[in-house]
Amino acid sequence: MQQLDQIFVTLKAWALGHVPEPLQVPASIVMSIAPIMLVFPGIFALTTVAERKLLGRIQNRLGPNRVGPFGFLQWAADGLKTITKEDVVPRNADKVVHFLAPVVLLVSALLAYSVIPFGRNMYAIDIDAGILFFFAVGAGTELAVFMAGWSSRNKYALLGAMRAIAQMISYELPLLLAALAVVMATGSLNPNDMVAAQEGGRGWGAIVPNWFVFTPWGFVGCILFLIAAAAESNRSPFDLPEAESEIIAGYFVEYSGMKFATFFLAEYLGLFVISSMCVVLFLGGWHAPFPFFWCDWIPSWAWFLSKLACIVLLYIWMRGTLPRLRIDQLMNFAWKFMLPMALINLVVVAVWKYTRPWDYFGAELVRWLLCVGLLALPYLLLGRNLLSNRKWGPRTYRYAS
Amino acid sequence: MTLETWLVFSAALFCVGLCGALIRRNAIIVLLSIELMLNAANLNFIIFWRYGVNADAASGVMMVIFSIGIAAAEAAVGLALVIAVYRHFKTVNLDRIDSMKG
Amino acid sequence: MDAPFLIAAVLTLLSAIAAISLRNVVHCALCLTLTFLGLATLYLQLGAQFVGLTQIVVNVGAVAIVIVFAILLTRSSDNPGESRFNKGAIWAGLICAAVFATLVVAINTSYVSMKSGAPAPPLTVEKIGHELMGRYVLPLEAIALLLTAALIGAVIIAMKESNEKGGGQ
Amino acid sequence: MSEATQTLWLIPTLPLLAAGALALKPRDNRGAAKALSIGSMALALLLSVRALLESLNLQGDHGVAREFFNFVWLSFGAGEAGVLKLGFVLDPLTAVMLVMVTFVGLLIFIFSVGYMERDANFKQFFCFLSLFAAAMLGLIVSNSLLLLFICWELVGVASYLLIGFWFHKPEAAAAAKKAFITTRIGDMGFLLGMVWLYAETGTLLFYDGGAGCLEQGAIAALVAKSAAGGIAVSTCIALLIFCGAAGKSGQLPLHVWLPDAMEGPTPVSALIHAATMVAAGVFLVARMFPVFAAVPPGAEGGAAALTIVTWVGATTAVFAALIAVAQNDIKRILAYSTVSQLGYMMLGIGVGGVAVGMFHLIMHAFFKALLFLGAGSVIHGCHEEQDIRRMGGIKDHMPWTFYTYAIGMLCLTGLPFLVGFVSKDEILVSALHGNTGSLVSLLPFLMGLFGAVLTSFYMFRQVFYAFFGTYRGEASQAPHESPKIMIVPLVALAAALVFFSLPKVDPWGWFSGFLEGGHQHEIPTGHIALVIFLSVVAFLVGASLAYRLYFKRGIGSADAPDALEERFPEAFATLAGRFHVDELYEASVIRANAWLARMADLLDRKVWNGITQFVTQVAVMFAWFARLFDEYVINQGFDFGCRRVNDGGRVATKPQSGAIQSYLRVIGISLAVGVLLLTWGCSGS
Repeated sequence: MQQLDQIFVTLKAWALGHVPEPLQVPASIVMSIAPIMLVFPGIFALTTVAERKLLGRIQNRLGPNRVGPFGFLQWAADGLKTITKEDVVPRNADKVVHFLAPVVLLVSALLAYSVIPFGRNMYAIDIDAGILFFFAVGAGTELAVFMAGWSSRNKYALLGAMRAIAQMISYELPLLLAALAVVMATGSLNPNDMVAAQEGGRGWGAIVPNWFVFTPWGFVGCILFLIAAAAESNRSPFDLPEAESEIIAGYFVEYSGMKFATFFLAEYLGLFVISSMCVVLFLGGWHAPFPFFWCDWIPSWAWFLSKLACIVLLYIWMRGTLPRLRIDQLMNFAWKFMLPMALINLVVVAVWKYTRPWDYFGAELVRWLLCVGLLALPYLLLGRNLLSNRKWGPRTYRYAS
Repeated sequence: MTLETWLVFSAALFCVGLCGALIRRNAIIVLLSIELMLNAANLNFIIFWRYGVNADAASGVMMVIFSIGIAAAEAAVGLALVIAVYRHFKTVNLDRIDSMKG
Repeated sequence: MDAPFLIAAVLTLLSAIAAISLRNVVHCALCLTLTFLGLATLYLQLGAQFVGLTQIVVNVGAVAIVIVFAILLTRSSDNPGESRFNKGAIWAGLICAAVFATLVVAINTSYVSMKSGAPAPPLTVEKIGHELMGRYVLPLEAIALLLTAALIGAVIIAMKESNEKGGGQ
Repeated sequence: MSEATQTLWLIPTLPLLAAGALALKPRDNRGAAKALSIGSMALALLLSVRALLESLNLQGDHGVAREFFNFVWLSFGAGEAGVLKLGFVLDPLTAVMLVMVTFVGLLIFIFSVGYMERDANFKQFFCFLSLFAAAMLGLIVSNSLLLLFICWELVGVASYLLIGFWFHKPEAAAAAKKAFITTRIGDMGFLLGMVWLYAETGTLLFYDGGAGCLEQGAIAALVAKSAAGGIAVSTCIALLIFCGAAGKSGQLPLHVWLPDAMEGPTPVSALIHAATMVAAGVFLVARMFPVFAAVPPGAEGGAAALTIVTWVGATTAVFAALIAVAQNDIKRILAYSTVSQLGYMMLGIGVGGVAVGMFHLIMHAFFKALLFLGAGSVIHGCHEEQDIRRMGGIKDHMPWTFYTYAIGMLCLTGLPFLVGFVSKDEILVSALHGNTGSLVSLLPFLMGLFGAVLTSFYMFRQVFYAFFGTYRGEASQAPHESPKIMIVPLVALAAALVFFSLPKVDPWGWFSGFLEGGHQHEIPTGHIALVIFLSVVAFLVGASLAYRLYFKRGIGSADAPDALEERFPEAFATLAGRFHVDELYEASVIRANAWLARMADLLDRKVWNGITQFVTQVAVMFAWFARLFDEYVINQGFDFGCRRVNDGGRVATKPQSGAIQSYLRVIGISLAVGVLLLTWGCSGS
């Protein structure tokens, strides 16, 4: 089983052995990057088809069913089509920025993968401040969105870009704070340390894994993280920036052909990487869920990918189920619910850590009850506040006028 | 890599920022140039931490961390001021914003 | 002088010069972002990993966006027929050159540059955290206060007049 | 000194306090006004009666009983000569005046409560009345000419306020002014006489244990000196003081204010004309009688001052009576009657001494107050109608008023054996007795007799007009009897008069004995009988004439001409026009005054103005030079300095361009320079 688990690491070491000494560093870099750049676009291709099929199922229709068996080769057809399409650039567009925008988006999405541990000993770089790197790279996304929206010289594009930036900035705070809870719990910014901290299990026969999602704060943090991640990657129900029915696909309205495909790809890569981060932070990374023997037979990267697949399917499910939010609901939700909850979650983490040394009988139960109470009460209050029926005045449009 | 090279580089960056603050009409660009100068100063802190006599002390890094925080605050307030000025004067052209002239 | 430094330094300087000289203000802001990125790589080269990443998060993720927003809010003031440089631009350039020259002279004659200590040991995030919570806890609190004040102040300054019109988010 | 003398000052003080308290009360405080003023007056009456009894007690064998109480008012120098003393005196004159004034005054106060019931300024009226009473009482009790003068002027002020009480009527305001100014002319003489007296005697106290100005030493000193023209100083002073008395008492040249003063409320008329103010002049003459009567040793004939008083009095008596014949206003008739009776009083003092004049004064006060109050009642009952032609037949409507009025009228006309007959008779007797045989010296007596005829005539005329016949006013507004509070004073006064007229009482005998200290004039019985006969004849003549003219014939309508007017239209017009004295004054005094004013104006304009103009021109010239200096030296210099400072400021503001980048440039330069200096400094060391 060990061989299967470490097959990619072994392969890389073996391949490096055949490379001349001076080229070993660049070769190592290439060999770390290349699988990421191959595997995840592949997953993207599969996901597009899967999403369309699933949405079709949810909406009681068939979805793509012409290319390949049950339409499963649809991705190839789409890819070929976009590559061969004409690249239309508006005459007034800022050509350079217009070109750079999808590139920057793609690069920043890809860069984020470098700190994710996909399996035991499987990571591109191991830096101290991995989480910080992850978010720093994510900052490029907003810039890219702005570049796309601004350079198109299109009203809808700019509107969409502004919406997207406002939304991203708003949801970046709960996202960061939710991640910070894990940072506080593990005392490290390194994703590898976080994964390591979630090894093993608890309870009778260690049946409950030590994943952070199975703690009060972790559960709340995970939910917050998933919601914020959906907003960050402009997924439904937070897809206002590219609302087709309102602003005809938002900031990439003026993109066509391969550039449009690049945007599409970058968006999905962003979704994958942020879901991967969620797996790392809350779902035990590449660890197997149960201490059963057969679980060790399955390689760690397989566990990771299956967890990732679960989250992606969850997002697809959400997209098929939930309607789009209004912009004021979106903002209120971010600032009046997500942010306070995330901050309270940090306090709960502190309480959780502080009460760890308790070892009298029933201490664990008290600890749980305390933390659940500390989270449930604000949840009820904030939720009630958010749902309270308030009158909305006529809106004034400041940016679009 | 010597200390002088780094210092000359940061001095050059600083002077570019200074130049921008001196020659441009747009208040936002001036603010942007000031950011540049601040970053040049930050770079100097890091350089001296790295090549300094007492490298063990983390004071240079600390200073930069605080400096970045302050720079962020400065940018926010500065740009808010620019927006307020724009609302008042209907321009961000610094040559026209001279009502404090003697 | 090694290649990464050269590449990053040249990129940084060139983008900085572009940031202050381009006509299009949005381009200037984007070039500034590039400068920030270049500076971040230089910090990384200098071994200040945390600072470099913070630089990206704060300056690229926040300051650049704020600047862009400000540009868009003051967009209509652009006057295409007007020079982007002000009246004393030549004098200003000379002054900048003089400042640069004096700085270079000062650097080269300074005795500080004659000696150089040992390269600093790598600074872990943990150590920075301990320093921040230990020796530097007071400045940290002060910074927190400053940021809060700046946040409120910026909102108030920018919202002041829009309040009369009914206000927005 | 008796206690009554020591507390004499309380009598004027009580009404004064009432007046002061009323002045501070709220405007609509009628109860307090009534209670305070009437109460203070009643207390004053009680004190006065006590003083009279005290004075009677003191009456001894040696002449007139007199007590005085002096005090230092202010001191302006060293020793006895450097102090000014005021004082109070209690003698028979004071005592009878006090009782008369307080009694009549009290009744008038009570009458006023009813008469002024509807007036908005009720409280104010009583305040003024109290002030008037206080001043009058102060005048009576004072032992100093100065204090007397102060009160005299206060009386003037109070009468001004009261006559002009209905100041919203222009006539009332004018009458008040007229009264005040006319009496002021007389007061001028009074003041001069007082100052002269002080200069001669060094004191103004009447009685001061031998040092007073009315006592033997002072009188002797006064008669010993003679002023220009060989007239004794005493005579001059007496005549000057008589000016004041004539002004107050409405003697001939200065009588014009008195009829006009009828514009005031009727109780005021009663108070001023009957009891008090007009009596003040007579009282003054009586008080100063020793000065008037002083005769220089070796001079032949009587006292010159008294002779003038006699003539003035007699002339006034006839003159005013003539005017009264032709008046139609019920109050105006009474007013001229008063002037006429005052002439009698002066005549009495002039020929018969203090007792004769004062007796008529006191009696006149009673019946004239009764008449005025009766007239007030009539006016009140006839709805503020004052014209007798529009009355008539009201004796049936107002019986109480009529009968009391009749008693007063009969006293005034001198129905034999009523008290008015006695007092007038005494004056005529004295006048007849005083003649020296010549026709001229007999003239005052004859004038007095003629006046009596006229008095009888005009009073009967008035009564026939007003009370008999048929009512000639508007039929819808029949007259009505006045309220009880107005009737009671009438009845009281009438009762007093009837009491005095009882044969057993013999007021004259008692009065003359009391006032003169037992010293009686010896008058031949033949004179007395003649005068009584003539008086009765005079009364009958006047009454029968009036009866024939006004009662027998009856009066047709309100607008029908007077019976006399039909016969002697021109003479009647002259009389109705009051001998055109007012017009005469208008033509002479006022015209002269206006001419003088014009001359003064011319003097001002031409002479003084010229001088002032010259001085002004000089000043303007200096100012012009100063202006030149200011403008060309100081101003320009200052402007120059300012301009230089301004220029400096402009230069200094040049760098302050407002463009921040220019400041930034300076900072850049200084940075470069600073770094260079630092570098050189370091390398140099």
